[in-house]
Parts: sequence; structure tokens; C-alpha cells
Amino acid sequence: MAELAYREALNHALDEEMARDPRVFLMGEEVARYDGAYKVSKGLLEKYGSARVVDAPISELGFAGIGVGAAMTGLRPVIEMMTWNFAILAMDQIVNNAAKVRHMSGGQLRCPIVFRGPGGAGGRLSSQHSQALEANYVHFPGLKVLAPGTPADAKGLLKSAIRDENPVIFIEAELLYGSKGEVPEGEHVVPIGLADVKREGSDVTIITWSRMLTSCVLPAAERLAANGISAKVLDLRSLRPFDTEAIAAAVKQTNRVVIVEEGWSWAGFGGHIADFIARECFDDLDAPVSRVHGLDVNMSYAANLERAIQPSVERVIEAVNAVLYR
Amino acid sequence: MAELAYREALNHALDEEMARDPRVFLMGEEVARYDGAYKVSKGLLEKYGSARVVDAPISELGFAGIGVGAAMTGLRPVIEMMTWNFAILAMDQIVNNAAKVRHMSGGQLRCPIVFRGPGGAGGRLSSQHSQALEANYVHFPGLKVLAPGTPADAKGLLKSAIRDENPVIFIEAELLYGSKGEVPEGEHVVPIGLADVKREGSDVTIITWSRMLTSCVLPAAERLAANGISAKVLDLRSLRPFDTEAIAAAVKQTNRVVIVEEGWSWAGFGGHIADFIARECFDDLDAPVSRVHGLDVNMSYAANLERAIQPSVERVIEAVNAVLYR
Amino acid sequence: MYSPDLLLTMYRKMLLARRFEEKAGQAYGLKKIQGFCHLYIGQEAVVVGVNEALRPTDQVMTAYRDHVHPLVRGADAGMLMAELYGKDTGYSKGKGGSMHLFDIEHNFYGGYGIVGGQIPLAAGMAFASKYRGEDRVTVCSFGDAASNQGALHETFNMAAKWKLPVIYIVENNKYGMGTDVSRVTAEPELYKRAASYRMRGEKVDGMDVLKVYDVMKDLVDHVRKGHGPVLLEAQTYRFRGHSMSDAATYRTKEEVEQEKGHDPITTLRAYITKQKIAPEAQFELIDEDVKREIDQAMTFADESPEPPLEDVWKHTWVEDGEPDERPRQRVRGVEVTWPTFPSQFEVKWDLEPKSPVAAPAAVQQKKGAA
Amino acid sequence: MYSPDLLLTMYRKMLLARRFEEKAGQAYGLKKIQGFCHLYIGQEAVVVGVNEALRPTDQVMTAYRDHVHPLVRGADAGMLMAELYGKDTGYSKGKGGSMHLFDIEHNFYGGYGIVGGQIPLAAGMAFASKYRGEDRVTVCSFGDAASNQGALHETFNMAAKWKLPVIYIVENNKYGMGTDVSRVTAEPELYKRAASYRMRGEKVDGMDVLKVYDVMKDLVDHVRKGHGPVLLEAQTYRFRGHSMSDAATYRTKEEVEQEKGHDPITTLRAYITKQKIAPEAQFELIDEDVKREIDQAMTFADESPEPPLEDVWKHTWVEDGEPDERPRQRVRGVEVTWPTFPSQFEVKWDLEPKSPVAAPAAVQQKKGAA
Ligand SMILES: Cc1ncc(C[n+]2csc(CCOP(=O)(O)OP(=O)(O)O)c2C)c(N)n1
Ligand SMILES: Cc1ncc(C[n+]2csc(CCOP(=O)(O)OP(=O)(O)O)c2C)c(N)n1
Ligand SMILES: [Mg+2]
Ligand SMILES: [Mg+2]
Repeated sequence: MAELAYREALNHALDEEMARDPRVFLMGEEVARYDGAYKVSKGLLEKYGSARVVDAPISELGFAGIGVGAAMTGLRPVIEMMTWNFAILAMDQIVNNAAKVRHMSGGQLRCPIVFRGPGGAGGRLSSQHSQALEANYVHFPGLKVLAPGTPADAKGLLKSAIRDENPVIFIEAELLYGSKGEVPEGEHVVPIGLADVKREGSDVTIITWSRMLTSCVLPAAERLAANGISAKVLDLRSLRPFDTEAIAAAVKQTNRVVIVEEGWSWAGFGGHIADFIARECFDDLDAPVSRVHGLDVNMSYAANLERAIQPSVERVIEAVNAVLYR
Repeated sequence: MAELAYREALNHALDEEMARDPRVFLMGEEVARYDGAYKVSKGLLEKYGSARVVDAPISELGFAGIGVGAAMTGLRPVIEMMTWNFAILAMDQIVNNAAKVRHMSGGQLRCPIVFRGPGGAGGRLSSQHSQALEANYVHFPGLKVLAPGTPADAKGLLKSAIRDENPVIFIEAELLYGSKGEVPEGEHVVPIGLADVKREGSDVTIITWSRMLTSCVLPAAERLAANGISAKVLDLRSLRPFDTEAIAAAVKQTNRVVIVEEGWSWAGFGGHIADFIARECFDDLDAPVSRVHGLDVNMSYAANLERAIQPSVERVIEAVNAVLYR
Repeated sequence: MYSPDLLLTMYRKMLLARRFEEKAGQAYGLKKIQGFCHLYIGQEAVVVGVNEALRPTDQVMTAYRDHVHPLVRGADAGMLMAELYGKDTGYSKGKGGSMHLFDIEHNFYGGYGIVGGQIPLAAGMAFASKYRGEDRVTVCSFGDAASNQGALHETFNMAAKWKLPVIYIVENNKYGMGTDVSRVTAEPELYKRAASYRMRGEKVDGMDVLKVYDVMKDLVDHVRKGHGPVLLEAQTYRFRGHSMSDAATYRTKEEVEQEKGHDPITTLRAYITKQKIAPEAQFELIDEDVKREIDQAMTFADESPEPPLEDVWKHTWVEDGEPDERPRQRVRGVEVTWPTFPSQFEVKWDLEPKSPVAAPAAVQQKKGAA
Repeated sequence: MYSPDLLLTMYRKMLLARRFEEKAGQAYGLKKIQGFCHLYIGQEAVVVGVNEALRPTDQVMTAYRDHVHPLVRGADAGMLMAELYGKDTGYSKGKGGSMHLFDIEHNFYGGYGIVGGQIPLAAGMAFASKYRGEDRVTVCSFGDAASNQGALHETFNMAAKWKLPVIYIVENNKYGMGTDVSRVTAEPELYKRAASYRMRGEKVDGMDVLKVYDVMKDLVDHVRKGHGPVLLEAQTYRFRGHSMSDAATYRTKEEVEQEKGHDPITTLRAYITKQKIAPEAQFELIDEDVKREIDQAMTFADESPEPPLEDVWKHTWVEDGEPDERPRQRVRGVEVTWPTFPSQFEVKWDLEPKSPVAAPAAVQQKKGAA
């Protein structure tokens, strides 16, 4: 095991897949000479050259579509979005072309492409730069959506994403790039669609993904343990498809569930999971599923407001207490 | 009461609001000389001139943003999107500017603008042209989202939307434009945020909005009645905000709920309502909330596949039977 | 100057296109085709002049007015019509319909419904060709109205900067739906837009197949030589409405009649006759042959079954190990050659030959720099 | 040629801008400002030259490198700094921060973080002015890299076609983050893009405030006369990194040093001195005055409270009857004049004067025509 930062783990995944498969290339703003706005692509230009690590102009819609066209004709593009906030400009190419071209061609074409970049708050960036937008992509048939919360999962899932035959939305966490964790040496591939129990527990299941895992959920579980509450932490990692079996098993075991997500609640992904549980695990539930999410307001710049808007350890503990009727 | 087609009801709303307030103008593709791709703006060019009924080039992102800028400086634009499928191109302006400018300016600016156009299937239009995308907008704080299912509601809500001080997403139904219904004469304004009971009933509540009301839900209720089941039909009309009280009251009354929507289920709006009910009305529920929605696949052109993908009277009846454990 | 074979091929293809569209229009009237259906009638010189200047291995794509583009590449007329009917024997098993035809066997890459949405795709396909070092050009058509989409601006800039082997054809039929291009376009001479990207731009009389062919020969040559993308504005006209539901009252009868006077098929036939390349009898043979092909296509489409219902679940995702569909193989039982792309090769392209600015020393930063 | 008053005002404003940014940079180092923070140091001639050619009622907006634009319009430096600190006394009550400054009192309309996103907004504001028949221009700045956004293409076309009174300034500081504009732009002479829209395009030495002022005077005049939008490329340079976290290794020390040799403030001061318009002592007075203003601003920001927590719930929507915030009135207790727009007026603009094509007879259709 090596201890790697999240950004390094992603870098290794890109490096290994590019070494393995010449069809893989990386395109995006500042990915080449600048090594990436968040240094995820460090060193790759030197290693793979300017046709495989491509600095694009600020033209998200255009280069997303260029990626889709390349994927339709035999390449395996990795398109870096500097953040998912900017990818909104590219959404048409992602949802109307990448997600639909196999279908519209009746199976003649495929579109193996990865759109990746950071999602969620970046720290004091106000409304336009702090959005956790997974719900918008999870909505569309044809896309897979991944959101790893640890370096190991980041590496293993990015490798799976690049090898997948479908368009994959890969949402990194802006505030996790520097965070460190153990990453298995050698070929480390995490299959799409499997959740991971990041902490065992028996009184309640906390379901989460991406940054919330380490920023709120695990610390909350720790504090709950000190208070005699045993919380199981289920990290979805893969949002579409998500691991229905792991969730069902956890609900059966703990009968109480809290879902923690960074994004907004309205037609959010947490609501989708909650709805799944409420319908599919109705008889196993001893309390309504509880949710912790970003407040349903625009993000503020001010430190205190930003803190208040985001999920916190305290809010997770509160939600756990609520489902335990304590 | 006058019997009007849905498109006429919308036309009257536009006409009345434009007559009332010179700040209101309509911009979009084909809205002026062509009278609108769906003839919603018929006659308005002649009446209000070319600065108030503006034919735009096919530049959704650009003219959406032009609308936002005009709204920030004292006008009240109505931006017609030929369909919501194309508005994906404009999403950045809608969610990053319209929805956020009041917040980012700390309340100095407001953005009273309506984005309107047809959503949902149009009939044999395949994957790119058949999307019901309300979930994508409902997600964002700062936006209001409306989806009327009858001519009267279309008129009354569009008038409210135009008078609202916030950006409003107004989703019409492509397949309803020709459908007729009674519309009250004179000033008819439907407040945002109120649901409407379209049929009284006591055994089960069917919650829906937009086209599903008349295409599936009311016919299903009729057939259920013939089988001795009394279904209450609650038409949300307003999705954000939605009428929490009306829903809570209906659940209390019937204890069983089916939600019917045209769109996809993943992080869809129906899931949001279901989650709301499961958490807020847990003790009133005698069965898990059931959902009927478009199948989670890309839309096909073939007649039989298109039919199978969309919610149907049969599927609604089936879902009702399921929550009644029949 | 032009071989008789070329001229007669062009004639036959234009006629085939015309007859196909006429029949499609009739079938729409009979509700055998539904939804949107955009006919290409009047514009045939563009698609045929372009196509005959290409190699079979070159790649082609267009918008939703797309029936004729695969047809002139060699697609099976019956299977195209079956797709318009939404039948199982259609190129997309009835999933795409009129706006989404695809015939990958003949390097026809679709059929897109979002105006301007195919423009970046074509650059991506050209990117892939250049990346693998292939000697292939990609041709992408779009309408005059599509030229006001932001995607065009973004794509042209990258295509030009990276010298991608792509040819953009703006099929300027003067209208986007009901809107005269000059009413919504500050520079209605669309080929002039190319200059903003230091790209070559040309215009051509799109009602004359030979002129289209000539300029295309030159442009294909330019692009194949690695001189970067080009924009060709083909000035043409659609004789019918925008789609089947368009009454087309935004243009006068006189205007339409006058344009119909430039029917590209009549023009080519007159040229061939004048040049004494083919006797009248030969045209009659072709006419009959085309008629037979189209009649067979109609019968085929009529007699084909609907797709099976369980197909709704297919082709939204690629399942593990699932191969691509090869329509003619599946439907006609013939062995087809399918374009394949290597999975192992060397990338030799230097997309950004060293410029004076030195690559920066790598910097480790605590925080992103946006 | 230039009045002493004008010259000294320009000098003072450029200096104020410089000092403000220097202090902002220091405060960032002390973590009093966080997140992204983009300094304008080096580019001052552009913003001041532009602003002095405008009337107070003209409207201005820009991207995220926005501290200085409101400052030179007359915004309260303390309240701007307080916004950068995320304090309750900031222009946006701490909600916007560095990237989203707004001072509507002075017709400064923001501060936007999505590259290119403000370009359509400005056209919309100009649309509103023309719609109401106001004699007002809107000025919108963006960076060189923003010029590759599709929004620009779409907006320029409409602005030009509708002759909107808007002036676009591309502040070409040669880099978009770490990328040299010529590395990603097929036509790096950005003002040339205007031709694609039959729009007037000019370039100017953006390190010389008088040159900027001169050309702007002319352009404002052109636009106010109703001749339609213009694009002005101001060639400038940022002396600092893209944002506070940018080590800026993508450019050489020599290049930066050389550009610093063209410091616009030094240049103007030398000109004023040479023209014997002001003695050295007067500059010293100005310097001190500016220093005092900035010091006060820093103290004000430092001493201001955080916004109250319940404010998270405010300003995402406009509540019924909720008035707009008037920051200086709220914070400084002064009565301000606020731009207001009439709610009753007559629209006299004929956006599309009759063209030869007659308006179509209204057609009732069963079905949409897309
Ligand atoms: C993004 C988008 N906006 C609007 C439409 C609706 N629409 C379909 S075709 C069309 C006109 C396009 O005209 P043009 O590009 O000139 O092509 P033509 O139909 O003349 O071949 C419009 C507005 C669409 N399909 N996509
Ligand atoms: C749509 C979008 N893409 C990417 C970014 C990240 N980003 C912020 S500033 C910037 C560079 C912009 O450069 P330029 O337009 O030249 O302005 P400058 O910073 O030089 O003033 C980038 C890529 C963004 N904010 N928005
Ligand atoms: Mg056209
Ligand atoms: Mg720049």
C-alpha cells in the first residue's frame, strides 16, 4: 500500500490507463502545460505528448462534443472539466449526444468517454463555483455516474470508468485533492456499481458519497460511537448504477437510515436513494429515512454562512439521533 | 367560461400581460412572424411590434442570457424555448445567472423572467426531442418551476409567472397544445404554489402534473371508479414551490399514494415528492408510496416502443392496485 | 472533363434521393411515418456533389434532414425507409426514426436533432483520424440557421487551431424553419465566418452538382494535405416546407416557383444531354431502375415487423461484452465490412509543435488556481 | 488636449486601483480574503480609460477580475474590501465575495464567475435600454480566453443584428490562466472577430490610459449614435498571477519584467509631469490621499461584523413585496440615488424594420413544426 493524495491517485489512474491503451487521451483546460488546474494531470504532457494531453480553449461545449465524436470513432477520451459548474455549458453534448448516440444508432455506435472534474464546494467560492450537481446527470439514462470519496476509490474507479464502454460522469471533490489515503499497489480497479462499507455498525446506517464521507460522516460516526451509538457507514461511490443490494442489506441490519449529501435536496440524489429505501425496504424501516444535505439556498461567500449551508458533523449526529428517536 | 385550447389560453395570458405591462416582451425562435412553432404567440407580433415580439436566431444560450440581462435592468422578459430539450444549451444562463444574481448581488438585483416552452414527448420524436426535464430545474434554489396540465391552469399560472419577481421555469406540454378546456373569463390568475384537486376520492391519492393528468391519471381514475375504487387526483401544477399542505391532507385522508410523472425516475421530481411523503407523512401511510414514470431508457421512435416507455392508464391502475394490496 | 460514369452516377443518385423523399412525403401523409420528417427535395446537388468527391472511407454526418446523406453513400433504401416507419428492419431498429439515421457500414455517422449539435462531433471524428494518422476526412453538414449556434464558434476555433481534417458544409437553403437567414444573421454571407478562425471559406452554387463537385474536389484535397478545416457554403433551396407540418407561408409562391426553375436534377440532365453523353433512352432506364428500387424499399418497409417490445431495454447502455449492431448483416443476412479502428498504434501527431514559450516547471500547489 | 482635472482623476483612480489590489493581495496572504481572488494590477489603464469616457448612467459589468471596475465608478472602497472579507458591510452582505461585486448605485452590474457568462447579460441590458428609448450604453469586459466561448458568438450576432448599444472590451492580458491566448486561438488578433458580425472592431494599447480613453470616446459616440455594438481589444498585461494561487511559471521572468516597464501609472505620471500639468507635490498629495482612503477601507473591513447567520435564508428568492437592497444606504446611512426604470412607457423601437419578405398569414396547425 502506498499513501497517496487523491489527486495523485487520479494521476496514477490516468497514467496507467494511458500507458496501457493508446486510445486514451486527456483533453481540457490547462491539463497539459499547467499540469491541470488542480494538478491532476501532472507530468502527463511530458510523458504522452501534446496529442494525448491537450490544452483546450475555454469552450466546454465544443471540446465535450469533440470528445464524443472521438469516442464514436474508436478513441477513449477523458475530458477534464475544470469544475462541474462550468460543465453546465457542455451539458447538451453530454446528455443529448454522449448518452443517446448508442440508442439513436440502434446499437451501431458506442461512446466510451469519461467526463471528469471536481464537484462540490471549493471553499469560499460563492454561488457559481460551489455546486454539487450529480443529481442533474444521474437523471439521464445512458450515463453512469461515479463519485469517489477516497484516494483508493478515486484511482480504482477512474480506471474502471476509462475502461467502461459507456459515457461516465466522474465527479471528484475539489476539497479532497490534497487528502491522503492508502492505495493498493499495482493494478487496482474498483468495479462500478459496488458500495463500500467504510465503517461497520449496527444501530443506524449512514449512506453517503464523495467528500461528505470524510468531512462529516466518519467523524460523526466516531463521535456517535463515543456516545454508544454504532453507525454503519456505507459509501456508495457509484451513484448510477448504485448498489441496491448493499443498501437493502444495511437497512435490514440497522432498520434506520440517514443519507448525507453535499448537494441540494430538491430532486437530489439523496432523495432518490431515500425513495428507493422507502419503497423497497418499507418493512425493514423503523423510522423514516432522514436526510442531511446542503441547505436549499445559493451558496454564500462569507465564512460563517458557507459553513452553515454545508452539512456538518453536528447535523449528521442530529439526524442520527432523530432516526433513533433520541 | 370560455372553451379554449391550451395554446390559446397561453396566448391570452401573454396578450393580457403584454397589454398590461410594457416591460413584458417575448423572445424566442419563430415567435414573431411564424406565430410560434406551436402557435402560442399567434397575432402578438402584429399587436405589439417587433421589439416586443422578437424572432431570435438559434442561439439558446445567447438569448436566454439576453433575457436575464434585460430582467436585471427593469424589463420582464418571456423567453420561449422551442422545446426544453434545446434549453439544455441555455442552462448555464438559467441556473448560473438567473437563479443566482439576486443572491450574488446581496439583494441589489432581481431577475423577473419567465423561460417557457413545451416539455415532454411530442409524439414519435425519438431520444433527443422527448424529454421531460423538470427535475433538472427543480433542483436549483432561486428558480420556481410550474407545469400546468389544463388550459385554465396554463393561463392562470403563466400570468402569475410573468408577474413574479423571480425567474420562473414554465413547462408546457407539447402534446397538450391542442387540448381544450374551460377557462374562466376575465382576470384569471392562479397563484404559484397551490395544488388543485382535479377529482375527489377517498381510497388513494394520485399525485401528478402536466400532461399525465389528462393522458393517464383522470382516465385511470375513471376506470378505477368503475371498479369501486375512489381515487383522489391531486394536480400539483406548481412544482417548486409545491403544495405541502395539500399533499399532507390528501395522504392523511387516503393513506395511500401513487405519483405519476412523464419523466425518468432517477433523481426525478416524483422521487422528491415520494421522499417528502415518506418522511413527513410516515405515520399516515398504509403502504409505501408507489411511482409511475417514464421507463428509465432513451426514448424510441417506433410507435410500440414509444408507447411502452411512457406511463399509461394501465400502469397507473396497476400501481393503484399495488398500494391497495389488491 | 467529367466521366460519363460520374455524371450518370450523380444523376441516378439525385433522382434516387428525390424519389425517396417524395415517397417519404406520401408515406407521411398516410401516417406511416410520424413525428418530424424533413425532406431534402431541391437540395440534392449538394449532397451528391459532396459525396462524389469523397472516398468511401471518409466520414459523413449531418443534422435531422438526413435521409439522403446515407442513401447517396450506398445505404439500403428499404432499410432507411423501414427506419422512417419505425420498423425492426430499420437501420436503428426503429429507435431513431427520420431524424436519426445511421449507417456506419457506409461511414455515415448520423442524423442529429439538436441544431448545431453535430458540429463538435465531426471535429472529434477528425481529431480521432488525425490522432491515429489516418488519411481520412470527415464531412459535416448543417443548416444556415445552425451557424448561429455557439457550438460552431467553439468548434471552428479548435478545428482550425489543431488543423483537423474536417469539411463543414453549410447547406444554406435560405431559411431556418420560417426564418430567412438574413433576418437573424448579422453577416448572412456565411462562408465569411471562416475568416474569424483563419480557416478557408468558400461558397458555391448549391443547385449545380458539378460546381459543388468541383469545389469539393479542391477542398478535399486541401484538407487531406493537412491544411486544416474548411467551410463551404452551398447556396441551395428546399422546395418543400421545413418539415411535413410546415405550411411555408413565410415565402412567396413566386420565390418558390423561381427556385424550382433551378431544379438540380433537370440542370444536370440538360447538361448530360447537351454534352451528348447519354441518349434519352438511358435516362429512361435509370428512371425505371430508380423507381423499382424505391418501390421495393416501400414494400420492404411496409412488410417489415415492428421491433419487439423487449427492445425498449436495449441500447441505452452497452452491456458487458455486447457487440455493435451491423444492420445490413442482421437484416439482409449479408456479410458486411465494418469500419474498425485499431486498439494498438502509435500516436505520432504533435498537436502543438513547440512554441517559443517554454513548458513550465511543474508546480505543486496547495490549492486550485481557477 | 486633456484637462488637468481629467488627467489627475485618471491618475488618482489608477493609483487607487493599484493600492486597493496590493492591499487585497496582502489580506489574502493573511487569510482575511479566501477562495479565488484575481488582481487587476497592471491593467489599470484599461478600466480607467474606459470609465472616464462614460457617463455615470452608463452601465458596466465584467468577469471575476472585478474589484477595480466598481472602484473607479465611485464605489465605496471600504465596502468593496468588506465584501472581499465576507463581511456584513460588503456590497453583497458577504454573499458574493471577490468574484461577485455589484454596485448598482454606480451602475456597476457585477462580477461573474462563469467565463463568458456575462457577455449575453450585457446585450440584454443594452436591449432594455434601447427598448425604453434610453440614451445609455452598456460596457462589458471579458478576458482574451473568454473570447472562445460560444456565448460570445451568439451574443455578438444578435447585438450586431439588433444594433444594441453595447461596447465589448476584451481585456487581452495575453493569458487565460496559464494559457497563452495564441496557443488556443486560431485568430489571436481578437478584434478581428468583430468582422464576422459586421461589427466595428478596434484594438488599442491597453497600457496607455490616454489611448484607451481616446478610442473609447470615439466608440461611445459611435454606439450612442445608434450604429450598433463594437468590440475593443485592449492589449494589456497582468503583473501578478491569474489568481492568488497561481505561481505563474508559464511565463518568463523577463517577459514579466519587460511588461512591468510599461506600467500604466508611471506612464501617465511621466506624461503629466512632462506636460507640466502638475508639480511633484501634487502627486504626493494624491498618493497620501489614496493611501488614507485605502487604509480606512482596510480598517473598515477589519472592524466590520460577519453577516448574521439567518441571512443564509435571504436573497435566494425575492420574497413578496421585498425591496432591493441599497448597500450604501444600509451601511453608511446615506440617502443614495438608485437607478430606477419606468414601469409605464411606450416602446417605440422597431427592432426589425420591414424587410421585403411579407409577414406570413397566420396558419393554424395541428402540430408543431420543429
Ligand atoms: C438547439 C435547437 N434549437 C431549435 C431547434 C428546432 N429546430 C429544428 S430545425 C430548426 C431550423 C434549422 O434551420 P437550418 O439550420 O437552416 O437547417 P434546415 O432545416 O434549413 O436544413 C429549428 C429551429 C432544434 N432542433 N435544436
Ligand atoms: C466556463 C468556465 N470555464 C472555466 C473557468 C475557469 N477559469 C476561470 S478564469 C479562467 C481564465 C480566463 O482567462 P481570461 O478570459 O483571459 O481572463 P483573465 O483571467 O485573463 O482576466 C478560467 C479557465 C470558468 N470560471 N468558467
Ligand atoms: Mg436552412
Ligand atoms: Mg486573459
